[in-house]
Amino acid sequence: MLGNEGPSVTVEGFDGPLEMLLQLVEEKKLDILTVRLGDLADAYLARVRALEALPAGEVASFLALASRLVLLKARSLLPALAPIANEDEGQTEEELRARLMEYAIVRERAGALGDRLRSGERAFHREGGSAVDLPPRGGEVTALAAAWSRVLALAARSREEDMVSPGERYSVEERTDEIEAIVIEHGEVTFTALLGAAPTLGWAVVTFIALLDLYRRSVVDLEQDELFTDIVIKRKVRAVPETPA
Amino acid sequence: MRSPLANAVEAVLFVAEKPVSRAEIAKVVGGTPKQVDAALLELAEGYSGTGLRLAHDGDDWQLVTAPEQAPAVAAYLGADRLRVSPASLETLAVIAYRQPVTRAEVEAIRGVNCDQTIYTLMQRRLIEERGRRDGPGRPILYGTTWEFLECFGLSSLDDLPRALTPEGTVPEAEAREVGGSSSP
Amino acid sequence: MRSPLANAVEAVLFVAEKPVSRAEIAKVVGGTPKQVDAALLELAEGYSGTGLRLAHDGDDWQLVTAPEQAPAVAAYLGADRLRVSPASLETLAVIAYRQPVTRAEVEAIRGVNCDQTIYTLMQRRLIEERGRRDGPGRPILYGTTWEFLECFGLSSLDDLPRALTPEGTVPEAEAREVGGSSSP
Repeated sequence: MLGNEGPSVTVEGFDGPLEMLLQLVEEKKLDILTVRLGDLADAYLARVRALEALPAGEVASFLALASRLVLLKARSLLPALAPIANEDEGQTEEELRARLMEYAIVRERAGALGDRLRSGERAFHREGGSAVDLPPRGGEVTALAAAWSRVLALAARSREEDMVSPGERYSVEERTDEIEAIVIEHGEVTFTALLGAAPTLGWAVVTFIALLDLYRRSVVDLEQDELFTDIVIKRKVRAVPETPA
Repeated sequence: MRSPLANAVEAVLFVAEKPVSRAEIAKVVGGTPKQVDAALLELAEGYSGTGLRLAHDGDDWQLVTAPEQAPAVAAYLGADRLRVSPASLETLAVIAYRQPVTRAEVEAIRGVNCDQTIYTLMQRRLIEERGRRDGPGRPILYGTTWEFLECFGLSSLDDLPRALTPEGTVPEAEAREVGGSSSP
Repeated sequence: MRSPLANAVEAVLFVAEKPVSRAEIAKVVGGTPKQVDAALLELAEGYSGTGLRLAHDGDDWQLVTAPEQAPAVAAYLGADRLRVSPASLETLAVIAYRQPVTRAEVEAIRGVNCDQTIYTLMQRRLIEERGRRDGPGRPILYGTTWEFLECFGLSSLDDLPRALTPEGTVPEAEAREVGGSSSP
C-alpha cells in the first residue's frame, strides 16, 4: 500500500502524495468524480520533480503514486493494454478515485475540526469534589506511581510536531511594573540587563512590549548609540529632558 | 419542574471528579438504568440555554461548561488554546469518525505514515489506545478521548461536524472497504 | 431564558473550586459589578428546584449541591478514595517525583496544558508553592505538601515507589533528561 512507504513528509505544503494529487484536481477545478486521473500524470510528475530536495527514501511514496498515474494514462491511450499479470489490486482508476474521494472527505473533516478548534469554543469540566473543605485522603501510592510511569512512557519519545511547545507564560502588566520599578530605583538600565542571562523568546517579547508601553506613556526614554548596540532605558524626568534630540 | 431523580443525578455529576457511568449513577441515586436514562435526558434538555452542558462518551456522563462560555472560563482558569497541526488534524479526523481504527487503516486513508501524528495526539491526550484488533499482529486500536470532546466543544461523538460533501458522493461501504483494505 | 451574562457567570463558578469574589467574576466575564449582581440573582432563582444551589459568604460566591441531595452525593463520595481526575493524578505524579518544578516543566513532561490540574491540586492542598526559580520571569516552583504525604500514607518522599514501565524500571538518568529538557 501507498501508506507504508517512508515517513511523513511535509514539503511546500504537501503532506503526502494523495494531498498533492487532490490539490492538483482542485487547482485545475476538475470534478473528482469524472476527472481522468491518468491525465494528471504529467502535472503530478512535474510537482514530484520539484521535490528534489527530499531524501530519496521520502520521495518513494510520491513516486509510487506517479507510476500509478502513468500506468492509468498508458491504459487510456492504449485501451487494448491488458492488465499486467503481477499487478495487485488497487491499481484501477476506480480504486484510486475512491481513495482520493475518501481522502478529500478526511481533509474536509479535518478542516471542520480545525475551525472548531480555532473558534475556541471548547468545554471545560469540573475537577469535582464537594463544597465541604475536607483534607484529601484515600490516595493510592500505586496509582500515583502508575500515573508517573504513564507520563514517562508518553514523554519518552522526542517531539517533532509543529505544536507550540509549552513555555512559561509572562504577563506584560507585571513586567511593565517591574521595569518601571527598576528604572525608578536605578535611573537607567540596559535592554540586555533586562533580558537577563538566558532569555526565552516569550520573555524577550514581553519585555519589549512592556518597554514600548512605558515609552508610549512617557515613563522612560529609549537611547541607542548605534544600530545593533544595546538600548539604554532611562527614566524620563518631566520638564527636564535628559537627552538632547 | 425537574424530577427528584434528575436533581440527584445532577448533584452526583457535579461532585464527580471524572465521567460517571450510567450503572454507577443508577447505583448511587437508587434508580433503574431506565429511570437514569430519563433523568439524563431531562437534564440535557434543561441545560439548553444555560452555561452548562451534559456530555457523554458512550455510557459515561459528565457535566461540562457550554462551549460558548469558553472565553470567560479560559480567562478565569488562565488556560490557553490548544493548537494542532493540519497533519495531526487529518489523523484525528480519521480516528474520530472511524474509531476504533488501527494505525495501518489511518495510513491507508491518508496515504502517508502516521506514526508521528498518532504519537502527538496520544501525548495531547486527544486519542487513546482501545484494545487490539483480532488477527495477525493484533494491531493496536485507537479511539478519541474525553479531552477530545472537551477541546472541540462536543457533547458527544454524535456532535462531530458532518461532512459538507454532498450526500452520496462516496458510499460509506465503499469507503470502509478501502480503509480496511490494509488489515486482514 | 437566561441572560448571556448569567450563563458566563455560571460556567465560571462551575469550574471554580473555591468561592469567587464578585470583583473577580466581573473581571473574567466582562461585566460591571452591578450586572454581575443581577446575573447572580438570576442564577440563584434559576437553581430553585434543581440539584444545585448558589451559595455565598459576603461577596464570595460558589456553586454547591442542594442540601437535599446530600444522600446521593454522600453515596457517590462515600468510598474512601482520592477525589482527583486521572489528569490531575498525572500532574501530581510529575510534581511528586520531580519537585520542585515549574508549571512549564510539568507541561513539558506531560505534553499538555496543566493550568487546571495545578489549580485543582492547589485547591486540594496536595501541592504548594515552593518559592521561585531564578531566570526569566522567576516562575513559581511547586512541591507536594504534608497533606500529600498523609493522603498517600507516606512517611517521607523517599517512600515513593520507583516508577515501572512495561519494559521495567525507568533509569532515573533518562527520566531526568526528559524532564530537564525544558529547563535551562
